[in-house]
Amino acid sequence: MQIRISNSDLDPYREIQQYQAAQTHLAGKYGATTVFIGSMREMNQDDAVVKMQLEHYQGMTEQYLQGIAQRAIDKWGLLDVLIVHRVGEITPDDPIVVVAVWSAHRAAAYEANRFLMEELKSHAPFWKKETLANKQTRWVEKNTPGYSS
Amino acid sequence: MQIRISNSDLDPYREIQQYQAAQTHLAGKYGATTVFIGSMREMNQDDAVVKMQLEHYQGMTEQYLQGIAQRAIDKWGLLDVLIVHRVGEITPDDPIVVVAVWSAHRAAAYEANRFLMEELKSHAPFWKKETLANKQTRWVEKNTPGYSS
Amino acid sequence: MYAQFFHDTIAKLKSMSIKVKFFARLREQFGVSELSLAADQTHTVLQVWQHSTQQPTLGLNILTAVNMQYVAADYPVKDGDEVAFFPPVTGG
Amino acid sequence: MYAQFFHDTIAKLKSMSIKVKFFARLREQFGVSELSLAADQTHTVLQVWQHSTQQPTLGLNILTAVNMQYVAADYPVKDGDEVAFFPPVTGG
Repeated sequence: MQIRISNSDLDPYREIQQYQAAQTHLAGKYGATTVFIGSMREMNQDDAVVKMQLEHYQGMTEQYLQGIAQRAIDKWGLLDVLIVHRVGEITPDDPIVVVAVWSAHRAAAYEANRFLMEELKSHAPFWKKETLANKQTRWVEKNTPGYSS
Repeated sequence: MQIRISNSDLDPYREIQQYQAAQTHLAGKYGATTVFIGSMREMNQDDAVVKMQLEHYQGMTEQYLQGIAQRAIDKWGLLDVLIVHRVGEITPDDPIVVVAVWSAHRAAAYEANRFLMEELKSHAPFWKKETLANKQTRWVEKNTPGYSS
Repeated sequence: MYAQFFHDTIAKLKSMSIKVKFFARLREQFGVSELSLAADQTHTVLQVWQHSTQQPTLGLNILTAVNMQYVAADYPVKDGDEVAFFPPVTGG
Repeated sequence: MYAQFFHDTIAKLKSMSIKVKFFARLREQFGVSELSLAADQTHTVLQVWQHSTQQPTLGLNILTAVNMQYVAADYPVKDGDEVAFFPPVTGG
């Protein structure tokens, strides 16, 4: 398991490849890998957003993410979990978060990945401050729903 | 949308990166990317498997996958879908399938990805023939369940 | 007139048979991946199966497609169609 | 005996205060990201909030943590604890 907070540009696919290559225990064991990548959109709530500042509570964030990763591993018998989250200043199209799950079978990989993202979005102490095209700044204080009705 | 059947080694993360980089319409529009990668395991039904032959019904496979990709795009308003499936001879740890979905929000990306994999597994005309460690060969004729109970 | 006659004849020749395909275990079992049947012998997918395999019944787990679309065993087959038989699929 | 005395004294000095943290909008609103409170003034998270912000009530959407674990406003705070206040989280 790896939890990482990155203050610089993320290359999500390379993160996963490099992590996986180093986990020799995985070879031949995993039948399913699920990945979620969250990226910055150029529009939010109908406004053009030019940049975003991502803040986090250092220490609590890592501890929280480790806790949910361990819960997911235990609950679904996962083989491995990688979570990388960006902080600092980003611009549209930049990746914000990567969650990757390795499992023997796909049901666990799908369910665990979604669980991790919902927990992360609901409880991990990160905050986003947007700068709009008109130079105004605002704190984002709600997320889009994780489950469609 | 791209549907591709590959007769040679797959590098799933590079497939996604290259495809995404070429889709300029995506930039700044997608908030969520979900990826499923199916890989060959070294064990199946308690037997050690040394290699596997993947066969498909050329033409029908592509047509079927295009159909489900279009259904998913329409149903969830997806921005893009990539499906790459391996055929030919593979060995444990080799990737078999990559499904990537780009969407504005995560609920659609998760649900559509899982829908695509369940449809692919249930109906896309691919077949697997395993060669066991003891040299015996056998056709795989059932899949593991896609939804855990 | 003459051109029309040739056009019709070629179209007829091209479509005077049904292409039958077997995949995976069935291909191995029957020792053939593809064969042609005269179109006049067959009216449904089941009949294509019977004529091409000499087996009276179609196993319940055998899947059937006409022109690359899944169909049921009583689906009507016409000149030029491609009919495929295969075991449960196991991709992904 | 002497060593024990020093040990206790150092432990006491190290933990004679409560560390209070504010994040995001709250950090901007109060103009401070971190401050220390004397431990004897405070018994619950709500009291830490009252003493450090001079506001009587804690907004319903404000989240509270002690030692990096989410807790409720009536959670007891002790010497050396780190208490954090922050708005709804929006990661991912």
